[in-house]
Amino acid sequence: MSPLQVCLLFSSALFCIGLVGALSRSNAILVLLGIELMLNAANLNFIAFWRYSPAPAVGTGVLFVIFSIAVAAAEAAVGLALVIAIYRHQKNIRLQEANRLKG
Amino acid sequence: MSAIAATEPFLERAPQLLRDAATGFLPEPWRWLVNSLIAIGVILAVFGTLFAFLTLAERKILGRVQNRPGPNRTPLPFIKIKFFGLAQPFADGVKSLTKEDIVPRDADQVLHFLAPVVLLAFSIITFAVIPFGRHLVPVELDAGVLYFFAAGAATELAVFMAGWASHNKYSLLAAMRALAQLISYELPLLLAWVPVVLVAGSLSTTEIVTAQAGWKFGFLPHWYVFTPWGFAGFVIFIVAALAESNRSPFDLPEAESELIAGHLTEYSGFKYALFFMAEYFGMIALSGMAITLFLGGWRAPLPFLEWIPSYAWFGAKLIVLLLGFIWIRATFPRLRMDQLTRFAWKFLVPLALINLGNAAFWSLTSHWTGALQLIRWAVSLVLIVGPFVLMGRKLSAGVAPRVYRYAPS
Amino acid sequence: MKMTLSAQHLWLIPALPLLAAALGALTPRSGRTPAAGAAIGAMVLSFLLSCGALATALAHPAAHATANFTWFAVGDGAVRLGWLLDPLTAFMCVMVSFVSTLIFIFSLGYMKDDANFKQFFCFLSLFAAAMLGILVANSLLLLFVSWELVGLASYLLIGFWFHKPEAAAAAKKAFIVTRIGDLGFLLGILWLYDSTGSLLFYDNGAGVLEPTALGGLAAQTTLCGLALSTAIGLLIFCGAAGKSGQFPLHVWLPDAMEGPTPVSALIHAATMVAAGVFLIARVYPLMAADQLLAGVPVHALTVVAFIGAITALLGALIAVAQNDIKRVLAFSTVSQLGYMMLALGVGSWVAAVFHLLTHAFFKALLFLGAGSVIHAAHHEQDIRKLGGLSQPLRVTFATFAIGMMALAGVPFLFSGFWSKEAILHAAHEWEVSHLPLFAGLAAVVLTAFYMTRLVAETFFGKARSHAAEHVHENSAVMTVPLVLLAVCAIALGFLGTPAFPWLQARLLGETEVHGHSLLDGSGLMLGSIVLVALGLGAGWAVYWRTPRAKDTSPDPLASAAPATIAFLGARMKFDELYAATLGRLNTFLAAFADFLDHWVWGGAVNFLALLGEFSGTVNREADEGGLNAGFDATSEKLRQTGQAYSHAQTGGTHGYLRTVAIGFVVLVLLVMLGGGR
Amino acid sequence: MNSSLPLLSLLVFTPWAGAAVLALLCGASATMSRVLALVFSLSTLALGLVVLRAFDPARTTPQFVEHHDWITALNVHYYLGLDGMSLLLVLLTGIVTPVALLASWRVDHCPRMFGALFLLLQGAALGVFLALDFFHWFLFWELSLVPAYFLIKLWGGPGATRAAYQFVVYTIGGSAFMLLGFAAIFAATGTLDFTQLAQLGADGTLAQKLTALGGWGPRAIFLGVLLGLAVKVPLFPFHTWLPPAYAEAPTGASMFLTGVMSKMGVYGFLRILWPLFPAQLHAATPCLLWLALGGVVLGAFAAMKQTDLKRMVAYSSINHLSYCLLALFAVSSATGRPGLSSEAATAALSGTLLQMFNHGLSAAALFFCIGILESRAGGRRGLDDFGGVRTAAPIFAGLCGIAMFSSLGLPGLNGFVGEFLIFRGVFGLDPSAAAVACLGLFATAFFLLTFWQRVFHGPSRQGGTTGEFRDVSGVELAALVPLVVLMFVFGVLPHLLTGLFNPLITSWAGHLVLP
Amino acid sequence: MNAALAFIAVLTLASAAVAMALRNLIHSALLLIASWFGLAAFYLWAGAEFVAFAQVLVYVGAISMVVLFAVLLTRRSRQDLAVEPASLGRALSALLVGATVAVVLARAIFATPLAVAPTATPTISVRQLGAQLMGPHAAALLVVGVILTVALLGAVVLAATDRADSKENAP
Repeated sequence: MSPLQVCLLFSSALFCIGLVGALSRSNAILVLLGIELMLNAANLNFIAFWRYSPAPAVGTGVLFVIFSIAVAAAEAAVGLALVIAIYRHQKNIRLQEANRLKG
Repeated sequence: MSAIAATEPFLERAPQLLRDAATGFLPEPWRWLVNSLIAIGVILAVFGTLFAFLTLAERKILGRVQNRPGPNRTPLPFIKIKFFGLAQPFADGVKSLTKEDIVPRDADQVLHFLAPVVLLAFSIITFAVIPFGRHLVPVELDAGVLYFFAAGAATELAVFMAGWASHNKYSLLAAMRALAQLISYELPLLLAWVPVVLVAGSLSTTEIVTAQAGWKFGFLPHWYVFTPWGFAGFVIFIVAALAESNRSPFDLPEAESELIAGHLTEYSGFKYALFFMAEYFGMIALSGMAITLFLGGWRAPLPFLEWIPSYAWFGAKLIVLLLGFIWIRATFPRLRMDQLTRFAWKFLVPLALINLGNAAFWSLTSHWTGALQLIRWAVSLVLIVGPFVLMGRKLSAGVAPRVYRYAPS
Repeated sequence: MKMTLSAQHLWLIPALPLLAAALGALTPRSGRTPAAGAAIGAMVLSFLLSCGALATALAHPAAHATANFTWFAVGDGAVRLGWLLDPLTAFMCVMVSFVSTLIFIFSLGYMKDDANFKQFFCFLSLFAAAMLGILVANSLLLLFVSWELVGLASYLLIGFWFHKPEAAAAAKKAFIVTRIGDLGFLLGILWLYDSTGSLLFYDNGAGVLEPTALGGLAAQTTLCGLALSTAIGLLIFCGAAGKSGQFPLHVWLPDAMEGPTPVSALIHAATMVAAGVFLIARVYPLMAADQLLAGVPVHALTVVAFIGAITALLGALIAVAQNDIKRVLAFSTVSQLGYMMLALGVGSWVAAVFHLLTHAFFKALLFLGAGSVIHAAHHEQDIRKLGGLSQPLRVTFATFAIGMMALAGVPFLFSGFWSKEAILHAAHEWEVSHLPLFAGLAAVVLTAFYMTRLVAETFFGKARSHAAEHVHENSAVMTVPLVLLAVCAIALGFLGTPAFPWLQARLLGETEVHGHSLLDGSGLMLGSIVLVALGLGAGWAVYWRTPRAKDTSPDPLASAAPATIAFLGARMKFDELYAATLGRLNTFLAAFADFLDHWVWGGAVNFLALLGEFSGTVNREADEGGLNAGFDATSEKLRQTGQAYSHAQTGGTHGYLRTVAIGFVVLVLLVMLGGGR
Repeated sequence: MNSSLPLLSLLVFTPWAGAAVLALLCGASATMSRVLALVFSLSTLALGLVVLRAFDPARTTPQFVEHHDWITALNVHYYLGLDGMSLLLVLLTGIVTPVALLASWRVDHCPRMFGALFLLLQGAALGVFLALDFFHWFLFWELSLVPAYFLIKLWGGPGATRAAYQFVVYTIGGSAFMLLGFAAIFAATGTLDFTQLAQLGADGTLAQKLTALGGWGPRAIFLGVLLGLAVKVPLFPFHTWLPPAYAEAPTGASMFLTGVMSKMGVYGFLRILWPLFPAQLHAATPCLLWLALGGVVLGAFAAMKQTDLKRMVAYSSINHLSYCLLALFAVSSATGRPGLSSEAATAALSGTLLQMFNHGLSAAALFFCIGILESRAGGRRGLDDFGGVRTAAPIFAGLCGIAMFSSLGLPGLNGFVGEFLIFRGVFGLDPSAAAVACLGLFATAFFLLTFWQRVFHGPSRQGGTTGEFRDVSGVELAALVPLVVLMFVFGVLPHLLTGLFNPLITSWAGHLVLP
Repeated sequence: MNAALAFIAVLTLASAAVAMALRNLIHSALLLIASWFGLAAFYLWAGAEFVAFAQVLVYVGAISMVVLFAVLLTRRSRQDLAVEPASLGRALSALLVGATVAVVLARAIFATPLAVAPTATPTISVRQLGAQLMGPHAAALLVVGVILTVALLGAVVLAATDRADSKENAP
């Protein structure tokens, strides 16, 4: 098992934890956090591949993660604002109750 | 740490010489470890002492400003001589160590314990990248400035933990306020130093200090504070730093008259002392960063004063800044919550952004000489003074100068 | 110090007053002194420069010194302008600038109470500058430009008291009537330009007044068998007739009296009306180019001569029946201008210019004198209400009398006599017809008669109104120019007596003066002296001997022949005639154009619009009733299907997330099992 | 080009960017939106001057060319270019638009949208002047109608709705025929590129190819394009939309309509109709010449009859623009005539271009003056509503007088040079037409002086207005003074303008032979 | 070295897993922060110094604050924070899905021949990064800037109260 595979396993474990959290919890914030975790797992993959890439000086993986972090920040801000908006509407943030958009 | 040329004055080399004398005999990996430990130890010792006397200085100065003597009765141990209350810090320390540690029953025990520890830990690790002297940088990081502020960002967490864990509405309110304030002022704080990085072309603290070497006309040092954008950045930085370290006039989270003692309400004894210490450490670290970024770091202000060792200059500047902090605390009244956030979002952030553009202009025009140099200064000044005046007018619109009915004007 | 001015620097002469005008326009209303000072100073400088130009011109009287330059390029060609210096230009410049200077100074006193004092001087400067521009131009185009500016300035000045509706109307009338002449002028310019390719008068052999071009113009025949040069000359004469108030277009001149008196003086003496005569004198070679042709219907100059003769007689006749002091003078100007045109027409342009110069001085003198009277008599202009002014207004009276005698042609001492004699002499020698001569002689009698009437009614007898009783002599600012002009009105005549025709010789480009005895042609001279005496005597008999008693008492002539005098007093009803014909035509055309727009074209458009609207209505009915039904059914089906599918949308986030995860798994499995690489 | 910046695209799209900014700035204060609109409209002048500096008048081909493939399937290119004529009109737009915006400073009803629409209009006009491919030329051409429509309808006077409808429907109706014509041209030639088409038109191949569509092909297509352009100019008798539209539009829009938009039509004549259909135009000129004369003479006489000042100036616009067409038709009618005076042709064409520019300045100024009168008199603008204004407002009277005399063609002001050149050229090509057109000159003088006399002279006619009549304010001065100064400048130094297009005119005149 | 990696991984995964399982929201959030620290540590381990600091700055400094704020703003009482346990069915299905994904991923990782020789920790200086960012990736940088701005505005608009009469400057 090469170190890269260790890293990848680490990342997929993190991803799955995030996924399970997002799927099982009903609290919107926790769901969001689960998604953040999944995103982090992806970042982790980038860094791992960069770490073992033949030409790390180019730094593509690192750059990707930087952008990804920026986007994650945006996502978190908007997501939590949405949560607050939902809370204002239905006085709780249980996601299974926020289904008014259904067809 | 780089090799040190033997040509430098002895005083400049003294710390390294001392350390090498002590650890020179150790084999390589051990030597590194021991050296690091020594550095940590020295930093803790020096700044711990500084903290102690800073509390005293603050109390004395506040006292004098408020026309009362301040602490003056604590005798030195064993010899019983009262020397300006110089022993007060030690007395305080002994008291806080021996006091009973009270944890509320409903409190979140773990967090209640963790909060001061986390706070202190993060306050202390920020010291790692500050260049205290020409060769005195604990860790030379490529992204030193970033590290500093990343570590500093974590302190907010501790405040929240404290407020939350106490299970007390005042504490929680304080924590919320602290969070709002810290988030608000994090932005101008960061934006204030970005121009420096832009102009210096580096995130490394040592390189930033290096970039400020030299003198114009033989006496005006090339510190960034002596440029229009640098001055503006410095002022914004200091204001934001005041807010970040919860100091007056931004001390809303621990506003006694409103929130008892804010997130510290349920803390006593040693944990309280840790909080106290962490706050002062934070203040010292931010001042040190301000010095590094804007005030030329450890550099001497005048060419003929260069013989004084660099760490002494750093120390001098640090003390001046800290005394300034105390002075501000003694002078300004506390802001209201809405004023606080409005000031940050509607004034400091735009100003800092404009200042960033200003710095970009500055670095784009670095080749201008002669009369163009004057134009460059003028444009840069206008770029920052204009928005300052305009936004300031907007900010203070509708707020007339206060008239005191019974006071002679 | 020898003062000279070469053609290159000739532009300074009009430029200085123009600058003064610009300054005047830009100073605030309160800047009376600077504006007036600038205007007068510029005029004095212009006068000095003109004297320098005269010195240069007299040194080489035969030369046409030019300075030509390109104004702007058009395509690969260019529009060229230039300055011209010859004795004609130089004499005219001296005259215009001198008279203008005096009139400006007079205005200081006359206009001192006016609120728009500053503006007045600004306009005056513009007026003088434009006139000087006409004089120094070596290009018909430049001349035309200045010509139009003269028109503008006269418009502004005649309408200077614009709050009076009469003044505003008079200004407009002056502009429009001269504009009619100018259109002919413009066509003449265009024609000339098109046929010669140049508008420069003298251009080293390529100018339009030089033999090459003239020969070509005279050789071509155009409309109605006219020579090309005749046609162009007549068109140009249209412009001259408009500006100089010649017969059909003279109607604006008397109305121009609505302006302040200095303006009248300027228009009638130095600037505006002189421009027409000057123009014909300037393009005289062109006008005369057809003289040698036989078999053409008419020569250009013949037309000029007859028009001039008609105008001379007409003006004199009408002047007899006018009661406004300024109107009398105005019609006398019309008459005198007729003389000048007559002179031009009969071939003696030199005599015309001589009369133009002398007339300028004594007419300026008369107008300023009239102005002095009016100013003293509190703006009373009706001679029936004046009277008895010779005592209180001694200086004015004396100078006015000199002017009157010069105009009437009192022999030997006065300049008017000599110049008029020269004209009559030339008319006598004209071979085509003697009718102009007789018209001129008749006008001589009439002139002497109405001028005597004017002086007698104004200055003698009793004061016949309250305004005329309390008069005081005006200040030196107004009297000194009068005295200076009076001196000139006498002295100038001696430059051109038949015995010593210095002026004529210089104008013709000769350096030697060939005088001949006064006795040559003395018969004619004697005859005209007798005629003058007759006129004076008649005037004395009718108006002087028995002065008018009251302002309402009837005019002796009017009681003798009421219908005639009334007809003359109404200016022979020219205004009414024009209003009934041209004015009505104009109104009709306007109404016609409006009608076309409103009903014919507009109606057509509206009809089309109605048509469109109707077809739209039809279309809509067809659509809604027929075509839409099928579409509606289809859409309903589509909507139902969509509704059915929309139930897959649960709205629960978890469900979506789960679907995504399962989809992901399926995808990965597909890739792996399908051996995706 | 020495500059790699797409200057022409910037010219066209900066006003549109400004319009977008204004449209998006919902909360902008009135003053701010006015200032913003002004600043963006000034961009044209600034960029125009930049272009002017780099412009090489000696070259007759388009300069600063931007040529990119756009819709390859249709052989449509994004093709911008600028020659002397376009530059002249760009500068005119750059001058008139800011002035018109300044003149609209007092527009209180939603100044933000007003500014945005105005900038939209400006960009479209610039696009028309710079586009060299029919495809987007036509887009700009039609796009200019939309903002103009709204400007007239929303900010106009009481009859604005009807006037705006008439304006748009009439113009679009004309354009539809033009579009059909170009569709046929495209079908025949496969290109919409003006320069290529002009090439084809010059050597006669265009006419040949169009004949393939049927014997009536070239003539019908020519008539279609002619109709589209004639409505826009407008050519007599397609002008009936113009007086109500100009009269009902808000002052600033009137200024732009007459100052810039009417030039679009003349520009179209010169850029499209004449180069593409030299033979057809030549054949049609006997008739067209009379129509242009009708515009000159009847336009002026109709103006005499108007009592609404704005309608009066609108008719004078018809008169002035008909001079341009008169010159063009005279040149076209003389094409191929033996012994043709090329000097006369160049003079006529130069006069046309100068007249376009000068009329833009003076008509805009006159409309503005009438706008001022209207605003002072509370919306009244009848000939009899005023009197003695000069007493109360001497500065205004002076500036308005200069504008009026410029419009009347007084030498020393800008109007004269163009008219003189036109008359000089037309006389050389067709003397009788010039003689008849002189009537127009006379009538123009007559009605303008009547206007001046009734409004500015005499005693105060309108009870009390004169006493309160304010002289020009600072903003109004800022709008009027540049125009007036330019009138003097271009009246005395016309070579500043002619220098830009002389070689171009020479090359046009060099092609005056029929294929 | 691998020991360090293992340590970091275990710490990160453990805190993440516990965070996802805990009932107390605040504890969950704080534990997640711990796991973010773990990730930063991993980045440091991998040599991506800048990313590590950025991770701390953004996640710990900003996102965590926002999360905590959101938590505090969306509760009505302290008891609210103890969210009810996930319903058994959903928890089971979540675990099932998660496990499937994990298996598939692990399968994919092991199936892929990733023969990478262990190399020394690479370094990349901030200057190099900056050159890359402002050079080839400048467009992306601009886009990210726009995204952040829009997100900021969007968040403000979403979270702002509709109350119009909120007086800022009460006397």
